[in-house]
Amino acid sequence: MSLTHYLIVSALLFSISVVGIIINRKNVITLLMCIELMLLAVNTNFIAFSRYLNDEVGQIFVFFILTVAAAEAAIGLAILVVLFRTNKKIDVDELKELKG
Amino acid sequence: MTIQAQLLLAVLAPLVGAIVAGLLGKKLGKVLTHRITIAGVFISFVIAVNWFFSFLWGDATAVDVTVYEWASFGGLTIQIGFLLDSLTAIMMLVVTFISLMVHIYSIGYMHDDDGYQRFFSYISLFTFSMLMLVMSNNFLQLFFGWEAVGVMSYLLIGFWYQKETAIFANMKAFLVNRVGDFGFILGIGGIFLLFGTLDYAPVFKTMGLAEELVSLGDQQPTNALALVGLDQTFAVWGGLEWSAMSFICICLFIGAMGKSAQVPLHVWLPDSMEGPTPISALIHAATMVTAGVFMVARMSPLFEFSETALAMITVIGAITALFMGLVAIVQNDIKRIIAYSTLSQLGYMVVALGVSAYSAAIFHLFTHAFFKALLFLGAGSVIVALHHEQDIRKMGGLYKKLPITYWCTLIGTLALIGTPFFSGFYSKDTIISAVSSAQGGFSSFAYFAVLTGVLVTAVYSVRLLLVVFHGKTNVEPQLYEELQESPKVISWPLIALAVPSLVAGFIFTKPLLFTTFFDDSIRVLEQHNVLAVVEQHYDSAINFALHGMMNPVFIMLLTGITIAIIVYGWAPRFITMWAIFLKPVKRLLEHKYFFDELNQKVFARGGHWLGQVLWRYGDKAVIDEGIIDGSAQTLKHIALKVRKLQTGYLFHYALFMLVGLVAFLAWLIFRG
Amino acid sequence: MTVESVVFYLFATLTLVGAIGVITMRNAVQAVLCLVLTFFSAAVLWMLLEAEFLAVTLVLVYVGAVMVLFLFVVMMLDVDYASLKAGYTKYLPLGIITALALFGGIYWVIRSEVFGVEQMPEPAKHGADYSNVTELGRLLYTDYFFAFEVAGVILLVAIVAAISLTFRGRRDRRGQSVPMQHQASKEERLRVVSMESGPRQDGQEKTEKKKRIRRKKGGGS
Amino acid sequence: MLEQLPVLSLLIWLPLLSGVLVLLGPGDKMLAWSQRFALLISLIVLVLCVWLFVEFDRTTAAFQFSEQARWIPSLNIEYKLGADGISLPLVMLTSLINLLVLFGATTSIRFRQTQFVAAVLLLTGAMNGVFLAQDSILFYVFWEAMLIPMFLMIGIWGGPNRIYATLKFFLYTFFGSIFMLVALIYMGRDAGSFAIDAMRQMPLSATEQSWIFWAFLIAFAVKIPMVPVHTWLPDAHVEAPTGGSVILAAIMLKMGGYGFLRFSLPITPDAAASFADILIILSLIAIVYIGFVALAQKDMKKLIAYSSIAHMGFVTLGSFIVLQLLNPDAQSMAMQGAMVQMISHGLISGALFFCIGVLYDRLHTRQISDFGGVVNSMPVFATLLMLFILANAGLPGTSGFVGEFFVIISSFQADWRIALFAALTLVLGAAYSLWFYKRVIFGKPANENIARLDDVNGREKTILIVLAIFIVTLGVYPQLLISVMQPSIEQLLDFAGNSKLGGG
Repeated sequence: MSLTHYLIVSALLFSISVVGIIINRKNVITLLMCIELMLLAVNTNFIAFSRYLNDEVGQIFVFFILTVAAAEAAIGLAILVVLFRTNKKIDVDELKELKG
Repeated sequence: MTIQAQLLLAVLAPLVGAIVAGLLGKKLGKVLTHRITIAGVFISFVIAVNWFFSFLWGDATAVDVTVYEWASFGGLTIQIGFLLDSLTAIMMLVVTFISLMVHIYSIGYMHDDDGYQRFFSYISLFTFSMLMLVMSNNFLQLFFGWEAVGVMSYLLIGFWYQKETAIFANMKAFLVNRVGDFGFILGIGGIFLLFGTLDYAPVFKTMGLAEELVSLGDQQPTNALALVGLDQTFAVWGGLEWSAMSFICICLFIGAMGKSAQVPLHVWLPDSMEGPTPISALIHAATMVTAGVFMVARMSPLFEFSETALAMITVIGAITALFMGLVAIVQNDIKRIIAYSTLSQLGYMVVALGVSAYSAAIFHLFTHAFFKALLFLGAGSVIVALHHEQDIRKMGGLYKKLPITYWCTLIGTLALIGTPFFSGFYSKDTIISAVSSAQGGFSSFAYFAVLTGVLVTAVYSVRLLLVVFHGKTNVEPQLYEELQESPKVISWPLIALAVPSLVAGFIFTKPLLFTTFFDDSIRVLEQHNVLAVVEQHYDSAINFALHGMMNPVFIMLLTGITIAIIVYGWAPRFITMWAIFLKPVKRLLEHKYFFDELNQKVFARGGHWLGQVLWRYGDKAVIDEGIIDGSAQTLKHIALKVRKLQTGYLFHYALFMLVGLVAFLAWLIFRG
Repeated sequence: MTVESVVFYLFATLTLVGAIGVITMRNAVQAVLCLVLTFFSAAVLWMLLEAEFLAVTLVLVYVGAVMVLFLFVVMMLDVDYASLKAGYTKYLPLGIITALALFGGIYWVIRSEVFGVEQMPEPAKHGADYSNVTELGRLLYTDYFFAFEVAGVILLVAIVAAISLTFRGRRDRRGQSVPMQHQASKEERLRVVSMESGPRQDGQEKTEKKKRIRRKKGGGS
Repeated sequence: MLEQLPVLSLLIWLPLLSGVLVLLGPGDKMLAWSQRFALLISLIVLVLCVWLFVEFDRTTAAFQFSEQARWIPSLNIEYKLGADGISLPLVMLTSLINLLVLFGATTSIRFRQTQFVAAVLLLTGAMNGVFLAQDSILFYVFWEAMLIPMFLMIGIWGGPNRIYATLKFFLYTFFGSIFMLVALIYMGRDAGSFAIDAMRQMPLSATEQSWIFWAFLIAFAVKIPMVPVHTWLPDAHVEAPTGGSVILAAIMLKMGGYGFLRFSLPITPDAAASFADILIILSLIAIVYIGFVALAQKDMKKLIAYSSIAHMGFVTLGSFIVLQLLNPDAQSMAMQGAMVQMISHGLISGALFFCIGVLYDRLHTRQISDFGGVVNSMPVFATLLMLFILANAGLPGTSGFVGEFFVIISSFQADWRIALFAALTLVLGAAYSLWFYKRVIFGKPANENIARLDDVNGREKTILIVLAIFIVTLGVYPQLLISVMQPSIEQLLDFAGNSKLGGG
């Protein structure tokens, strides 16, 4: 299986998550999940390259991306919970207090 | 006492008097103040007399003395110093004598005025600045005296600062003088360009060289200049080249016109009659107005080498002499009549300068100072007697009441119109005969103007005499009863001035005009020397006067007198008929050829309007609103627009990020 | 068709289907489960790429912890997802266009001419003695040790942030706030009341007072 | 005994530190003491200046009393001070004017007196710093430091819409000086040191020179002010308190002129020569255009502000006509003219603003139409104002004439038309000055409170008389000042003369 195959899979994954973000305007959880998908796509890319370049540094990088992703997810959900607690619904449309 | 100390004393005595009167006046009281100031002027008068007669009879030679270094940089030093030669001596004599008379006269005239001390400090300060002007040995000090004299006339005209017309007149006088000084400073700039120095000595030395080239090497004046290295020309636009020498002389003459009130710049002299009469006598008759004539005579070596300048001087002098005299005929204010007569006499002097008869001009200045001051002071004593009444239509038949004033004014008038044996005759006749034999530009027109001028002078001066002193009085009866001669302190100066008006001409014609008296200060080229022609048929004062009775001038004089006597003496109803017949001319003369309206509308209001326009549109609209506040406003608009981008919706930001990503990717691909 | 390619295609499709499922599922729980499926299939792909340690970590740690967290949050907040999902078809066309543009761009970059088999031959498989974990460990604890520490700190920050955002303190605690006590001021604690003190007239005043006290005592019992 | 003391640093830091002291000190409670203390300090500064003037060696053009210390060695910026013929007179002018302002401010400032006094002291120190700094960054620091106290002075004690005026003033000057900073850094980097001398010696190509020249021009043109960028001055003057307005007119306008002489001419001679025509035309516009605009003013301070723009037009004309003259005497005359004009304008416009302050303190209005016939109730004031107004119009015998005379005479050498337009100032200057004087002073008292005006009191009289003495002595004997400046001006002339392009 050539490198292109793997890259195509991750590219597809990435595009799907982009569609997900654009389609889903209201639900924060779906947004977070799409971000997770994006990170997954990126990681696949890294690992594919590290395999075909025969250099494990790519995998190290994936390692760090995972930690960051986990941290990000945690904080995202925490915000979500606080959001829910304050105004009982997490409808992104109403969120414009930070308007310029 | 060395010469330098003497000259310093002559100049500083009036200054010290002025400062003492000015600062401590109130404490010293009236009597002490005028004593100090008169003492100061008397000292300079004594020195002046001593130097004048030492030049006249003695063997005194020109003295050039520096007092101190004013400014020095690199090769050039400008210093303050005195040049004492025949021209300065005669001018010092005139200035100090007239100033002394006026000082004594104003004790009486200004007696009950609260600004007494201030007045005395001003006139002695004026004497100081006039002496600085006359005795200076470089252009800077000449310009200093020039402006200082202008300021003093400004202060003195506006002496009664509560009179609305006075404070308008003094500003007008100063501004018109400043227009003259504008030309004068350009002239000085030119001299600095040509000669590289501001002192008279090197300038006159170079011009002396050029003159020798003309007289001995019989070169033409223009290439004599070239040999001496003064032939630069100034490029006016369009390839028109002006020779530097005529440009400078014309600029200097513009300065003289401002000061000696020649036609375009004469408007301030009649208005300066708003000031007290003594100063009209001192400043606007004898001294300040003659500064211009003195300066041209002093610069004679320069003027000799510029035909255009001399022609211009003759024309302007002639116009002033004739047309200003005409205006005097229709004036009704006693002082304005004498003012216009001064204007026309100044015209005579300038014509004399135009035809290079510089010494004749100075001689006329010398005699004119005496009889004009006499006329003014006479008018002053009439005004004081009638409690500040200046309109001649409210006077008449005063000769019985004011005998001394009448007789002195009569002598003055006779001298003014040039009756033989009087001083006026000698100086005016020399000028007229000099003009008749001159060939320079416009000399024929000048001769005509000068000749008819004699008739016009005769008409208005005899009119003044008749209307004020003879005929039935239209003074209020009870005022007429208690009319009595003015006090001695006023009448003594009148008599003291009447004597020289009578005899000055007779005594001084020969020694001043036809000897080498002026040779050290006034240089005249051979082909311009008209006075030599006049000198041939002059042997002694008496038969010059007798001979004078035959020539056309005397005829003009007689006709003038008869016209005046007919019109104003016997047949007053004749005036009404004359008035209808010459309606337009009369209106033109009454409006003084509309000079005043022109100045007021075009220059004063025009300047103000231009200022308004420039300020409102130039400064305010363009720079202030347009560029500064304008840029501030546009900045604000941009900021408002950008603010709208921050919508606050999450997905908008996400969208922007994605679009950015795609754009970046595209750029990467196409670039790559 | 080697075994490897079969496995690759199988699990690649599984990943994509799962991804599509994530974004299209109506119900949030089903979406999260699809995400879990995607992660599992991705892990298998990683196995194919001989990144065994990471694949296992992905499944164990990432899926185990983060996905469970998602599930937990989704179930805790009883949000009516139906309304959220309502208008999602409105932006579908725009979404697809952007995705296609993005994919087109990326595909053009990674197309087979560039990364195909000829250009990037697949290196030989590692021998049995090769252990991915030891290799990773060696690298991690030598060259990238500092980065490793920083990663730890990031996680710590994440924990602190999450707690400070959501934890509101136990309801029933009885703690004292010493600073508040220090700031108590005189006005709060002391109330000065002005009583009217009349002058002592003659006896009548005293009797009046006695009567009042008596009445009060009587009333008091 | 003064030799050992670092006199120049004293001149700068003594007022600065005492300003800070007064600021942090007792405040309004011990008002009289802080005012007396400030007066003492500025008196000491003036005495130091006089000592400098006496000790100044009039033969060499080198920097005297110079001091050097390390400041930021890593960027090779030193704390370098030095006084020469060009900066010494300006420093003396600063100390004299500030002493008078402090002396006058005790009565005219009603609230926060101590802070005003502190601001004036800070200003003195900063301005002395600008004139004495020989290192360009030090110069720039003082140049910006000087803005702050003036900004506060106009902002706090100013007139009705002082905020607009002071903001405009600050932004204008600041905008200009940023370009200068860029130029200084550019040159500092190349020359290896920020000393002005080093910058003068370093070779610069024609394009570099023109860029640097334009950068300096913008900074100094705003300060002078030259015509297109002058509109901040009238607003700043109208709104500034008397003391602030005097300092602004008397000293701060000279910074621009000093900058031209210290930076533009020596460092970028070829660019200056090629752009001289534009600057001459701008100065002529300043003289004639602003002359007319001054004629149309109704507010006294605006009129004097416009008249000072016209006078400063002579400074720029004098310093740039030099590049078009051949005869060395005319060149030094033009430059001397520019320098003397700066000093004399400082004295005259300072005095005029004091006079307007005197009137403002009594009637609290600056509109000319509200006045008339002031001479009847204030004769002494009228005479003093007469002297200043005539000096403003350039009466010979006062210092106002000396500068204008030299510039007009020497500019005649370059082209008679330049002299013609420059000489127009005689007429215009006299016109607006005397018309102002006539409307305010002469005539009958306009209304009864003018009739009841009381004449100048002791404090005001001393200030005006001191200024009058200086104006007359400079007019009667300018050699006093010229001898100090002559060597440095000759040196400056041959710096500006040798071009930097042909292996300069």
